[in-house]
Amino acid sequence: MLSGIPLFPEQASTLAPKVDNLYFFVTAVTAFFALLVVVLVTIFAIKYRDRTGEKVGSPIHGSIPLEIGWTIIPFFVAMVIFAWSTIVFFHIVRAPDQALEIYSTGKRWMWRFQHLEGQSEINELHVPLGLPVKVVFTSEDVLHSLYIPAFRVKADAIPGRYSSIWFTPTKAGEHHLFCAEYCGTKHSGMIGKVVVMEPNDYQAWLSGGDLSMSARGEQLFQQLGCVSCHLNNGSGRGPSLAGKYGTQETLANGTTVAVDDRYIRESILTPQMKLVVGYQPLMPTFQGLVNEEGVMSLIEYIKSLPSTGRPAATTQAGAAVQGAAPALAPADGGPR
Amino acid sequence: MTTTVLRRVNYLNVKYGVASWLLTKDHKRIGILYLIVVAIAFLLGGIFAAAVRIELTTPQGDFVSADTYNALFTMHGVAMVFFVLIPAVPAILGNFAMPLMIGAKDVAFPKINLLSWYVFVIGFVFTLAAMVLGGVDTGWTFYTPYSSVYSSSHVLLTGIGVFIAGFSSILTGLNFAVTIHRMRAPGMTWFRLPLFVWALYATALVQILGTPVIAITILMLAVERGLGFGIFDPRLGGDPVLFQHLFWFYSHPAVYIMILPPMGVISEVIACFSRKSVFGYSFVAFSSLAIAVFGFLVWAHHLFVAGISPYSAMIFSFLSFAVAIPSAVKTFNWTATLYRGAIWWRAPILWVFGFLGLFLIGGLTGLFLASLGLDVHLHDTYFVVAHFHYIMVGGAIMGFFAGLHYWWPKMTGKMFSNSMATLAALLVFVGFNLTFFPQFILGYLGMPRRYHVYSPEFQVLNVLSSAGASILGVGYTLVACYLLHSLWKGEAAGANPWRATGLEWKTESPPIPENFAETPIVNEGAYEYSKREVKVA
Amino acid sequence: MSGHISPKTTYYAIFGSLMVLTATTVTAAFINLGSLNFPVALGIAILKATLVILFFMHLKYSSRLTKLICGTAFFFLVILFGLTLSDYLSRGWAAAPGGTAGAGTQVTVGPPAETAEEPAGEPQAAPEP
Amino acid sequence: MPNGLVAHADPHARGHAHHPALQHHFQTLGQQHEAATLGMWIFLVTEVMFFGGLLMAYLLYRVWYPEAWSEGSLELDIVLGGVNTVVLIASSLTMALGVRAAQTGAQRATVRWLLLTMSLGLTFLVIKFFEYKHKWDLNHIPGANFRFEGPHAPQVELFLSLYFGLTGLHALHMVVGFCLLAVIAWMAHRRRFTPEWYTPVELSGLYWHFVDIVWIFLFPLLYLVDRARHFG
Ligand code: HEA
Ligand code: HEA
Ligand code: HEC
Ligand code: CUA
Ligand SMILES: [Cu+2]
Repeated sequence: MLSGIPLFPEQASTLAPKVDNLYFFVTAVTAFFALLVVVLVTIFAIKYRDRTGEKVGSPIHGSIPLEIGWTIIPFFVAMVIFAWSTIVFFHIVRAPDQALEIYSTGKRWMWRFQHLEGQSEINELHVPLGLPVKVVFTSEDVLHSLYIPAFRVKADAIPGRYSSIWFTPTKAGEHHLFCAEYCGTKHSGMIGKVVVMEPNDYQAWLSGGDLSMSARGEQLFQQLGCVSCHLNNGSGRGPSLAGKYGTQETLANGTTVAVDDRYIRESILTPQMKLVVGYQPLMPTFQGLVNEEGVMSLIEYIKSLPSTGRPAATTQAGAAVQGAAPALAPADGGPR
Repeated sequence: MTTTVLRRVNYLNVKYGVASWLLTKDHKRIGILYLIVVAIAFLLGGIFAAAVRIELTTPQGDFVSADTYNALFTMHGVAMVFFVLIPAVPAILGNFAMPLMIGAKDVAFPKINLLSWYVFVIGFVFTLAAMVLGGVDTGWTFYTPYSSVYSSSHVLLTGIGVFIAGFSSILTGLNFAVTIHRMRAPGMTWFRLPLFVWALYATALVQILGTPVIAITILMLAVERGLGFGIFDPRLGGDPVLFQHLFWFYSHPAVYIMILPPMGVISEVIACFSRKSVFGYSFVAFSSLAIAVFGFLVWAHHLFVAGISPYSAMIFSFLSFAVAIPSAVKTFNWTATLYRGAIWWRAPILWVFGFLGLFLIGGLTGLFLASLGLDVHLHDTYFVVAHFHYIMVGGAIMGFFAGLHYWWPKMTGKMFSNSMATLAALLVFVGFNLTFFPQFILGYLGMPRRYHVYSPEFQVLNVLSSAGASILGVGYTLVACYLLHSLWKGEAAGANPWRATGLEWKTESPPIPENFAETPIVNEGAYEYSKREVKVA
Repeated sequence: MSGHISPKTTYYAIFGSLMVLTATTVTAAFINLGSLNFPVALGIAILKATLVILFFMHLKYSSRLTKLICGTAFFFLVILFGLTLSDYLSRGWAAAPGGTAGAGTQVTVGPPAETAEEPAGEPQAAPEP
Repeated sequence: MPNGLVAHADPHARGHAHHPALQHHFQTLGQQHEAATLGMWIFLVTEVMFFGGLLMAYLLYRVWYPEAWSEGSLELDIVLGGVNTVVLIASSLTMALGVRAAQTGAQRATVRWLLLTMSLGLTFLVIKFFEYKHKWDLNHIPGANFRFEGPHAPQVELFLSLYFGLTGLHALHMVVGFCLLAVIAWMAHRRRFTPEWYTPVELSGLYWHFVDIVWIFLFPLLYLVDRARHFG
């Protein structure tokens, strides 16, 4: 235990060095100011010490140039930090286009991860080395926060909404995964590990899974009776969902809305909120009938529907990812 | 020897008996009343902290259960923030010293002043009740929906306690603002005011504008929890993050309620013990106001990873850097004040030295957190815990102690032991750094806060931290001991033991009930040490 | 002690204006002004409040300090509203290249829709069966 | 400076003819009055911020759920709300006239105006009570028993939560104001006020007008603003 006190966290993602460089810079700048003040205070305190308490200090009242100087200089220094840190932040926030998506839900007190190909796991997250991965997640109950220190990423999981983090792992092996937002009794037990594997191992590991996410979504689509209204040829009571994902939908109130994860989730859980133009408010709510993971599977299924009108075969969806993944830039897929 | 000897009448001995204290309208006595309650709360908060530190000496959860641990840090935070640090300097030292410093007989509304103490005590009693009945486990931040739906602890009771205590803070702020506007002695112009008074004025602004918002926020939480009204409930389409916005709209400015008054104390003490006017008086004065106003513009820096828009995060990050500037101005001015002073090393200024170093580290690490790119990693880790303890314990509590030592002779008429006070300041300084410096490292390593069990590799640093906390505890206990001791055995202090300027030193120690025999007339600035030579000679 | 004493007629006149404004705002409520509904209603309310503050509460005749305090209240109210909404209203911009937004951000929950027509014949107060 | 020996250094003790209302720590009645009005205005600032928190919630959800807000506001009775608006503004008028009467030393008139103000306030509360009762009967109180038919039921529940929050808090302020006026009216009846000193009347007037202003905003925000979506 005493063999080595860890002083610095592992750098295991492409983001980590960026964050760390910023950290060193800010440390250096602040250390400079801290030392400046501490050294001056020490020198003055000793040099001008008066043991009698009888003397009086020099009648100095201030100096405008000094005041201006120590207002402006810290301000500019602060702006440099601000600019740099904001650049890093937007890098952290903006996932690259081609990132591999993994869905997750947090609930007290565990993390469930759902790979598109069907593998699902609890408190463990397997990801391929060198490929950008985006984890999209929500919470089923209270706030949680998905935190992987070695990757320097974190985001709160919020009930009713999707959050995401992305990273490109650069070190194979296991890393901590923590819940960083206080969530009750076993908050400190809501931990796990991220296992970074060679892409080939990852593929092998993936194939051990059962139904892919979109296949599961397809099952739900049947079971919940969505098919009865959403026919792919558009002749059903509800609009055809084929090829809908990523398009703009015109609503009954005249506005348009992007068909994305959030919108589909809303359509399933609160269908009356936004009505598609030309359709009646017939769709029942599925609140309570389908859990967050089911919703994610449905979304994944709807995403997989090509605009030709024929549902994509389960295997195809998996293959698409497998095909795409190795094609990605292994080191850093992020924009800039 | 009863009646014939002329007894010096002061505010302490003018009347005896519990009733004379509980019904007093004298600001000085009310200050003492606050001191008693706050000391109890500090002891309580300290005990909770001790339990937290004991638990964290091992990575397993072997000292207390998870639920108990959660209740412990929550109650620690609630006690320390709402019942120690927010009232500490304004309500104790401010109440005692401010009317004296401006040459008033009392605050503008003495009855309201007493009322606000009662309100404070009632709030404290509610919170205590919650603690006794099993505690509350939401974290001092009460985030929904955990607090509104899922927690099975005494959220309502604690919420009511904090709600009520909030009104005490509002009333104090209101009272002080009016007092400073309307009760100054003749000749006491704004730019002759001691900087402590400026700081209290800025604090009052924050109390007035911010505290009502936390009150209504807690009320909404209570209604949601108690009556089932949905306001932040995601199941109805409500937004839990809205709660965080409203909470921090108050609670960030509230950190300036905690630090501005100690900053005022620092200005007083530094001027007195270096026998000089504070360097750049008006810049220090206005930086207090600037902190109070800008402090309202940065709250969402607590929400950088909580799901706010990144563009909005950018604005709040920028503003957080901006709010650091007035603090920088203050720090540099204090440093410059020491230059060519005649520095008399007495206990109060030793605490000030401690403040300067620790506040500096706390404030500068605030810059790390205000940096978006770093906060993603640092948020809700021990780095944050270390940051705010450096400011709140290292800064604000040190500042409070500086002030307590500075005005103690005035409050009690007694001197404490300078050597003991020196030792205590040293112990606290060393213990403090040992406790909280390792937490910066822990934080960057990624140890999340509010963790009952943690990963074994973090143990060594945690043990160091707990060891430091023990030293810290000894330091604080020592302070309590020699201050209490001075009450019985301390030498009489005399009217002006520190040979300070300032109206409060022109009256007796302890002061007479109406503060001044004659309303003083002021004709010079606050820190005219250089003129004094000529006069005293 | 010399407070300003307004003639009674001032008070009656203010009362009259307030009544007229109330009538206006009620009337406006029955006319669909589209996206102007809210600004108009709010504008009239602000006007009414201003009248009350200036004349009934004598702010017009009060010291500069009092005026400053009154202004401060509304200034900080605007800060509360404005900066909070700066978050909510800019969430929609967050869309990253990948479609959904990144770390710590969500796609907005609320619809930006300003004008909307509901199906006609909305029942008043649906009675409980 | 042996001032510790001076037992009582109160200027009041020096035999000047001081107004009985002058408190010992003030120099003059003017200073006392200024302090009191300043305190009241500052108190009103805290009240503004207090309502501000709730209004922020209102504002956000209105931006998010305009349809639900529209549906919700149709549930409110515009006639009762309108009548109450008139009643409350009228009470502000009578209050202002009451303060004026106190200023001019018309003591009987002061009492009369205050009583009139109180009865208008009471009218408001009674009407509000019936509005609440109606909601209760319809199970429109948010919480476990909430029932609402309509496409935006959950968000309408949010609306009604805020409706009850805002109007409830406002009603509470009315009750407090009512009690305050009762005390002031009693004091006026006992002829405690003079043209030199009528601070309590003025302060309760400020408070009463503030409560009126809150309603001036609540009425359009809750009852009116989204109604028009349902018309042409
Ligand atoms: C008294 C209390 C106090 C004070 C004064 C401060 C002051 C500051 N705080 Fe701190 N803060 C807290 C108490 C306080 N804080 C608490 C309690 C929390 C956690 C709450 C919780 O989640 O439980 C917190 C959390 C917190 C966060 C959120 C972290 C997170 O949860 O992710 C942030 C982020 O920006 C932050 C920033 C700052 C900044 C920039 C200042 C600035 O005001 C500091 C300014 C001071 C200086 C900068 C030092 C002096 C300057 C110089 C010597 C010159 C050099 C300067 C420059 C180059 C600019 N604080
Ligand atoms: C003013 C604020 C304040 C103060 C003074 C302290 C003081 C201390 N805090 Fe505090 N702390 C907070 C505010 C404060 N804290 C807050 C807001 C949180 C966040 C809570 C949350 O997450 O919700 C927190 C959380 C927190 C944690 C993190 C818990 C977690 O996240 O799991 C830890 C862990 O080490 C800790 C430790 C300490 C220690 C060792 C002290 C020591 O300094 C305490 C030393 C004091 C004593 C040991 C008492 C002894 C004193 C006497 C005997 C004298 C008293 C008598 C008289 C004066 C008459 N605190
Ligand atoms: C009773 C018929 C019915 C059923 C069952 C049904 N829907 Fe719908 N759905 C509709 C109608 C009608 C619309 C268009 C009106 C609207 O937007 O609500 C619609 C709209 C949608 C939309 C928005 C489509 C667009 O073009 O923007 C999605 C997504 C959707 N439904 C998904 C589902 C899913 C998933 C299920 C099953 C879990 C389901 N629906 C079950 C009738 C139905
Ligand atoms: Cu989940 Cu903490
Ligand atoms: Cu803050």
